[in-house]
Amino acid sequence: MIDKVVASIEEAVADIPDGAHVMIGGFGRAGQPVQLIDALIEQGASGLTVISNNAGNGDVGLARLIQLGRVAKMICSFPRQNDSWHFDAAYREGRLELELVPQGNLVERIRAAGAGIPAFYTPTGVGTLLYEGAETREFDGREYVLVPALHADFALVQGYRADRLGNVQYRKTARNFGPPMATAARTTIVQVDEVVEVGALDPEAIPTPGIFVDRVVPVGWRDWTPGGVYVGGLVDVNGEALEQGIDPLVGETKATEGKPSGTEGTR
Amino acid sequence: MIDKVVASIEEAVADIPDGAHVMIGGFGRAGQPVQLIDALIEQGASGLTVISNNAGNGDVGLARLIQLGRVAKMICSFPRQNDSWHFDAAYREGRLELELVPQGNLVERIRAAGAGIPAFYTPTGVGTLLYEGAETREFDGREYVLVPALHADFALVQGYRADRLGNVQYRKTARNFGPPMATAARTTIVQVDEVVEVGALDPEAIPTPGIFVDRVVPVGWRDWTPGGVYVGGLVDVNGEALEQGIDPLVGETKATEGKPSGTEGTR
Amino acid sequence: MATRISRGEVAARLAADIPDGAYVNLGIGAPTLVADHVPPDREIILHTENGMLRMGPAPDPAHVDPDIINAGKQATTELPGSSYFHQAESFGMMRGGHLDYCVLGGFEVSATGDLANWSTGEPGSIPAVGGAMDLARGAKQVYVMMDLLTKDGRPKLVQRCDYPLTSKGTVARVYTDYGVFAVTPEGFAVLDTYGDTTIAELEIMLGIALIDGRNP
Amino acid sequence: MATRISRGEVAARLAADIPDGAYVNLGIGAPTLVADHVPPDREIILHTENGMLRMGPAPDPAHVDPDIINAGKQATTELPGSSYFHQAESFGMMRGGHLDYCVLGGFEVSATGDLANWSTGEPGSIPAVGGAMDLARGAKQVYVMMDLLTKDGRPKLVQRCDYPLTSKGTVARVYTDYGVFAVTPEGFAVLDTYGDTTIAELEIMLGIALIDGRNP
Repeated sequence: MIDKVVASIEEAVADIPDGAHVMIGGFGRAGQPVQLIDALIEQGASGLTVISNNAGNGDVGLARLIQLGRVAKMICSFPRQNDSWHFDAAYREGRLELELVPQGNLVERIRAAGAGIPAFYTPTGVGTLLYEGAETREFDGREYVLVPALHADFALVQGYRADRLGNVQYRKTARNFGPPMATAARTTIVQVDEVVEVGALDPEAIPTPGIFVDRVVPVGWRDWTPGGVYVGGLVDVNGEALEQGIDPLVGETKATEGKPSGTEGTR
Repeated sequence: MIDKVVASIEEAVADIPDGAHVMIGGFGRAGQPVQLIDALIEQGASGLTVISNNAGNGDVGLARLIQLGRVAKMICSFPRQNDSWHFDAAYREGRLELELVPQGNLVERIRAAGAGIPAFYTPTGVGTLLYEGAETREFDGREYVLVPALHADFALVQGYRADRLGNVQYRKTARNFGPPMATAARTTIVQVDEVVEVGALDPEAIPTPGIFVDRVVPVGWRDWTPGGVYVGGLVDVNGEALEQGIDPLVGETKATEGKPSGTEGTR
Repeated sequence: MATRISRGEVAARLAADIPDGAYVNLGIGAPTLVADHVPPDREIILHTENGMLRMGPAPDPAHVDPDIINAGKQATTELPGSSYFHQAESFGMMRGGHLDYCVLGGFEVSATGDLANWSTGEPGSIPAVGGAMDLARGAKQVYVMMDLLTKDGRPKLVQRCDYPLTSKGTVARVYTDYGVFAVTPEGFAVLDTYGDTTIAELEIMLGIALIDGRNP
Repeated sequence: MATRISRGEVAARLAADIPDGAYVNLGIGAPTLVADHVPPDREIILHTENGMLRMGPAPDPAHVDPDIINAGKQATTELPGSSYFHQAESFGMMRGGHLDYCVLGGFEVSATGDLANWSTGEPGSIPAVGGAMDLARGAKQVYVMMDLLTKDGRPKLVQRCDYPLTSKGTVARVYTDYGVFAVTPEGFAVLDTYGDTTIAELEIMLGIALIDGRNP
């Protein structure tokens, strides 16, 4: 019997070796596999090449992994954020290599890897310094640049629900990089809020069929969806608990005042 | 207010001109936009280039369009079927040009057109006579062939449910070519069993978001899903009414005995 | 003295030019203001490149859902008729030419429609591009919304961009606090001015020749 | 005289070599028989390239659903845990190397693993390829299930294919009515024979040298 559910998050990431290429899902906070990243921090692998849209926030998760000197190279589209000080420091001090890729080319290269396309032509970035010296070609009078597929050894993905066969559903815009990354890694590890019975997921609504998934690890409900039902007024946009709560009638809080918002300057 | 629902199937296809490139969805019978094809037959456009996985069955639909001499060229992966006599005759008599494309390359070329990729490398068909003289290239020691995107002027697609915004859901394996074709045509026309209220479709389960759809035309329920609920024992695999009905306890019928099955010899 | 309008007024001016039924991506920052100025009789579908169509307005703080964010990583909402999809599908929509309009901020726009908006090229700055290059190349109509001048008075409409390019020759129009400009084969054409501003005044501000493209 | 087994026995022999948990695409025709012979203690996930994973058995005639068909355009069924997806996703699964096994029919297989199974090259015949080239190039292990000889006695295991190729050098094994063969750098190795068939007998039938790859 197929059972991709692993007992613990430690076990899920145990075999990621030094020097591995690791895709990490998420766009900003949404879809970030927070528990898997924390487990990777504990696990100790270093010299990693990380493929992720952003380069971490604050002092946790991917930012912490960078702070600890475990990331040798970042392949991403938007490392600059208000609270990405650990990436900034490592980059400025030359402790970390950066490959900057426009977001659409990044995800299409990931999708190509998963779909067995070794390279494709794209219009994005033609004539910019990101593709200086790159191979270009005209089709129907427009210029395009040839870009290669982007593979990884491991993908760390945040799903919402999954079954033991590895069928995964996501929640809202947290879907973002999950489905393409799940196809592009040799080993795909998905954390989910809940593991459900086989047959409980609508077969018409499975963005990541089990064929792409190697391991599923349940991490419990998100703070804002206890028991699988969304509850407002509990967290801010970064998923952090509101300190003072909110009066739902007034709809105001001072909990996040003065904090770096993490919501600006991302492009 | 956006309202992509058109009143009649005649209106839906009225502006398809002679010489148009027309994608027609479906794999075998499943997902074939039967009513749209019939409307195109009535409408009269000729000199068409048709992009579709198969080349029609029996004396109806795409086969009828070919019989009437309205198709100048077929781009498809599998024109040969037990009951594809009109294609066979037109092809043998040189009345119709054929571009034979492996199924995966066909759909990936369609997907590329919809996604703004002008050309990509594929492993499929390398070293076969379908790609004799084609441009090839090695990546990591394996050989690949460069293939171009495949666009169309119109796409005719069979959906199951849609709303006035053009969000479309499909049913089971009838999904097949619908989503990629919907992205690859200048004008995408979708026939559906039912038009539903905006908000009635689960936003997590919309294979074709409205941005890809220009026209929606309701054609009523399929024979085997009256009122939107599947009922067994009414039709054969080609969707044709069983002549004698079935004893559900025995599960046998003689209705299709002696007919060409349409279910073999498709690869 | 040329007449200057507020950022909200620029947003309203731009929103007025977007037709009913259009699919639109609003870049982060000032362009998001356009959503607040869509005329009430028009239905505009907003695309956010992190994976959603028919994005709604910002939620009140009591209904923030961290799983529903926009490209600026701010909380947003879904509406009836919204749909979710993954990043490859979302950028396929852009690259494949399915978006009718995108509205981007800009550092510079050149007379040939080049856009610079992702890097000032300053040494030591952290490079970051996100989806800007995809949007600037992918949408059917690329509109830029920006101030006409920098804070220290330098023109942002230029003959040739000094900053690193985001895209080459793809900008159709520029909506600014001093006027609306179209990129034409002959250079910038003025589509609109405010108050009694003259084209001659704008030419002096910018130091380049302008075409009069206003309706007579 | 070499021992010949039935098509169902060949299917059972092949099914025994597919491990628990494998993702498998069965080509139309004889390969579909493999599904009926999966050992009961194994869970095998069947892929059908028209857009479904975890395909079930054929329905009884009273429960035919024309919207659930397999690649052979026959009625099939869904199971708990099935999923539906469109053609580009389905062929991405194949091309991207996610399928563990595919089992295809064949006209000829060469000693270098070339497969010919889509065209006899006869003049006047209607060419058709479907998904055969994608499967033959995409799956991790390409197994061919076919008779060893044509109806008129010609070998289908050959030094070099005469028919137009489906794929070059991708076949791993061939399961036939007279034995099981692996493609190796040195040519065909016999993995299994039936009854008291000798390798020498097979060499005479085929007219080519064979390697003994049987477990001692």
